[in-house]
Amino acid sequence: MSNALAMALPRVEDQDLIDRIIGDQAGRPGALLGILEKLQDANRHKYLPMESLEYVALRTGVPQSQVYGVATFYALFNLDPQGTHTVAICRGTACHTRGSRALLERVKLQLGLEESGTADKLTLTTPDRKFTVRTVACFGQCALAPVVEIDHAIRGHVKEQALIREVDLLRKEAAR
Amino acid sequence: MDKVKIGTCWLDGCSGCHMSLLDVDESIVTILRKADIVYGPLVDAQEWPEGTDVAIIEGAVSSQDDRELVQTARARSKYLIALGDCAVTGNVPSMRNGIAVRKLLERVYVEGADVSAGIPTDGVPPLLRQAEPLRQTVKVDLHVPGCPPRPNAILMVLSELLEGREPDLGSKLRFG
Amino acid sequence: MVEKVKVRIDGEVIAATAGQTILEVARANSKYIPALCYMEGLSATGACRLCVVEVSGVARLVPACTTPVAEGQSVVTSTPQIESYRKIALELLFAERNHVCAVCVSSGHCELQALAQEHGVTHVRYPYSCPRLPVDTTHPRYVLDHNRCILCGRCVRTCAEIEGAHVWDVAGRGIGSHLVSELQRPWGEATTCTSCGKCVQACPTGAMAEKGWAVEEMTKHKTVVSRLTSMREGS
Amino acid sequence: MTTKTTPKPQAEASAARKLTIHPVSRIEGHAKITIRLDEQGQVADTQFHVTQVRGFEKFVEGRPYYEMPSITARICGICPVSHLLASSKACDSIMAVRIPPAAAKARELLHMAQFVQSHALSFFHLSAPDLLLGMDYDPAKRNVAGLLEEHPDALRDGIALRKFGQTLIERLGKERIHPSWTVPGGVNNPIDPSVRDKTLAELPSAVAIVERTLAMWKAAVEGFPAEVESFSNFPTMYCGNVGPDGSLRLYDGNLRFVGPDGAIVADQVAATDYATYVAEATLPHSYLKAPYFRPVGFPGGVYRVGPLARLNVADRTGTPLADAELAEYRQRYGRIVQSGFHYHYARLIEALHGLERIGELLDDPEILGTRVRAHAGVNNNEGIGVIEAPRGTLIHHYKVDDNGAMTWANLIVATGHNNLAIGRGVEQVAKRFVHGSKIEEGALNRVSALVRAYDPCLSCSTHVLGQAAVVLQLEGPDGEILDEIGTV
Repeated sequence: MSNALAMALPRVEDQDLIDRIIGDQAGRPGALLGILEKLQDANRHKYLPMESLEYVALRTGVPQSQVYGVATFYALFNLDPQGTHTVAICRGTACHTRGSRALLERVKLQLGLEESGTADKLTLTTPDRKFTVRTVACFGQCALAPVVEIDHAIRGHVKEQALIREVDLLRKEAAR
Repeated sequence: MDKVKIGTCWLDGCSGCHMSLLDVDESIVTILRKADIVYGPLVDAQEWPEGTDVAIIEGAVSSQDDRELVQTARARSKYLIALGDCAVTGNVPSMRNGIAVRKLLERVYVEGADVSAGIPTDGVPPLLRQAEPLRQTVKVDLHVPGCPPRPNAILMVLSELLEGREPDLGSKLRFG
Repeated sequence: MVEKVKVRIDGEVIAATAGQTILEVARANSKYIPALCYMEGLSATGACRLCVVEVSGVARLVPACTTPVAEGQSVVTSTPQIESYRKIALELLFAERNHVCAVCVSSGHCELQALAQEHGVTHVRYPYSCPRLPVDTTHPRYVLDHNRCILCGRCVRTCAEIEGAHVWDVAGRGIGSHLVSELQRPWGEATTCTSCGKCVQACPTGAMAEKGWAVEEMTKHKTVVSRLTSMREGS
Repeated sequence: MTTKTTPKPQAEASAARKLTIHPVSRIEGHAKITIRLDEQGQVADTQFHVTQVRGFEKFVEGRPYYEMPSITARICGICPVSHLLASSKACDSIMAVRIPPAAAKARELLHMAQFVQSHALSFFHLSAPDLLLGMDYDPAKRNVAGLLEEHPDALRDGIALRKFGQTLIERLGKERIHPSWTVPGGVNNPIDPSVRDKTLAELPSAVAIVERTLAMWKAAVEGFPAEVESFSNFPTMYCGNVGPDGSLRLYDGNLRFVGPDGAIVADQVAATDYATYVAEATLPHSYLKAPYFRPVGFPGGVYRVGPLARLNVADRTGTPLADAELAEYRQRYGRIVQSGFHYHYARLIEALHGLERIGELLDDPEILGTRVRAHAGVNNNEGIGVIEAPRGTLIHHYKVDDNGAMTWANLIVATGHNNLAIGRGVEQVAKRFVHGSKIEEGALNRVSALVRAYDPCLSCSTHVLGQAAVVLQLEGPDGEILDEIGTV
């Protein structure tokens, strides 16, 4: 056990961070959610590395499988590094009928993202970690369909050309 | 009284259900006295005849030929039986369903060939994306599960139908 | 202080102890209610919905495994409506994954297969989703075939509550839910697994099996969990 | 619901034509035959299409190897036992075990029961209508129902013989079809003495059926000179398993290849060396691949398997009654029998041999031995199992990872080996019987009967993914379809 643990430990400074976060939350029921949220927030690539999850399990005494279950249940948590910019495309009913699927395909093409997701949640990140494209079940802004969220700002009535321009702009910005 | 007209065929299956039908042994003689087999692997009819009373179909719907044959059988028969797990659930043939047809064919005919590799297309029907139970293509009047259904179950079904009664399978049969 | 209550199950008046569930009382009195996710000796989760029953004064069907008995309660365990719901639940379990009973290690000894037969499920009325799922063969003694998992959680609870290792849990959600060992590690690399095999014995289908047994050969020792629980209570 | 009917364009005066037989009836699976006629109405060329493919080699990847016997049994419901056994042998080799002697005998007993039932099915249920009622008999009655009217005794014999085999399979493995008794490492239960006693009591009447049928066949075959002359009557190589002494071996043994003249080309080829001699080609018109003799190359390396080939390859059968029949057979047709029509005769001799082996195995006290299974994990990452299925040599070849998950599989089935020979045979028989613009039903039936003589198991053949019925299509030189008999 000790051997496997040694291999999987996060870096010392991350351990300190996790210890601090856990300390803050200690004793609260349902503390795990808050711990994971803070941990992801503190991560440069906005995700939960496996080593961190394992360390959280060790420190909190929550079984690893349960930590993993919580981290994968909520769409909020990412298990893979996220891009600098996030494009979230809604695939709720209203957006779907207004062509959100075409928007998704167009952006994937633009960013050279090929694989297609089959599960209910799709998240794709470019190899250079500049962009993450994901789908969202519904933003609750159906009147504005199709809706796309770019870096946490909601855009309504999105047209293909406008979306391409915007992503292009971010790409050039990122390149500088 | 006119003899009951029975047509049988197998689609994507192993013929085991037809063999189980023959496993009624001497009782096949009794069946032959009350029914005419108007289509099937045991007779020479080249076309599924109009006015068939009972169609007994084994196997999943897996190729364009399968689909056309089962549709013809349905259109020309009063009562259609899905015989055995492949026809009822997709069973073993459906184990290919998660795999792209092209990958499957390439594995067999390109990787698996020492000379003249290539996917056959001349005079052979295209494969459907998935091997599916009959009820996803046509209306099925009776499902007889089992791999294969036991001979006495098949005999019971046929005897009831030949007597003009609807067979009641109750809890007699199971998948597998 | 043990409080006694009187309930009526399928017309028969039965004395029970407050806190017992309808399922426990029914089974203790030889009344049959089917169930898949329930297992004697484990906590109840009400996940499979096969044990739904009618309770007087309650408009909807309730799961017998998580509903406590109450004084004056009248329970009906089987009606055409209940049976039709049970059938739907079973069919949906089949439609979700690739059970292929014919070539399953548990065929002939499978609770799902037997319940389907018992309820006259001759076919599934929903399209099969046919997901492509892996088989975890990494453990030296056991195998996990996700194709045959119904997410009943009996392995999860057995491992957590009886063995105390909590190797297993359910990850993801909705149609993407799946059984996971530790942090999605291959079973054979799970450091907390004691290889006790109780999860395998608790599994109602062929999802978990001992390695090396061919098709139809995997029979399970279902009472291992309840025996352990009662022995511990007795000590 | 709409029904698609096959279009039947009318023949124009000049053109040559294509004829399609679809389905090829009374065979175990789905095939289609295309015959192209030239402008004089003579057969220009033919194609034998197997029209289904199922993908076993691909979808078994990732499954634990010990599930393979039962999964591959679902390739074929006529000879599931062949697949169970070839697969079990491949698994034995992955486990690196030598199975207990009682288990080996038990498996062979199961295999012989299958030979008897499968040969009975091929001869009586599928081919006897041609042989007893005649190739030109009313097609509506040229089947088991017609046999019931005209030759009820023969039909009853067929049913009884098949039942004998199926009953023995059921007694041994609990199920007649897809028994799960045979497992990696042996079998999962010893044989109960009552099985032996009941079977031995029934054996003489089964032997009597085959002897009666052989006598009938020897008289009947005289009535088919044109068929004997034209049913794949050409030189090929032959392949089958033989023992160290050159005698017929159906469960074990090593491969022997002989040339058209009977000269041994390769002998005592172990299962592990099959690929030195057997390679596979894809045919653009069929879902069934075409194996060929690798040292000769494609498409020249045509060899045949199955009853006719086995009796050509083996020096003797090794059982007295069958050896006596074999001597007479060779006296009639020579040491190497070439016409595909004689597959029927060879099949009957093998059925007799199978029954004799059942008697021998049941008389062996070891058959009731209770040590019948070896247990082991993965000790080889590769395993090959070879067996003689009723239709010919069957090869299962697996690769697994260290955990026992399948990473690769190749299955070469009996009908595959015969694919090239059937294709050439179709051409020969079509050239002999099909002439002119109008296709006679009897001609069509002879083309189908040639296919039937090989007893092709197209369920097996199409494990890769396909299906065969026979459509006979008459096609002009420019490809238009002039006449078509059969349905899709």
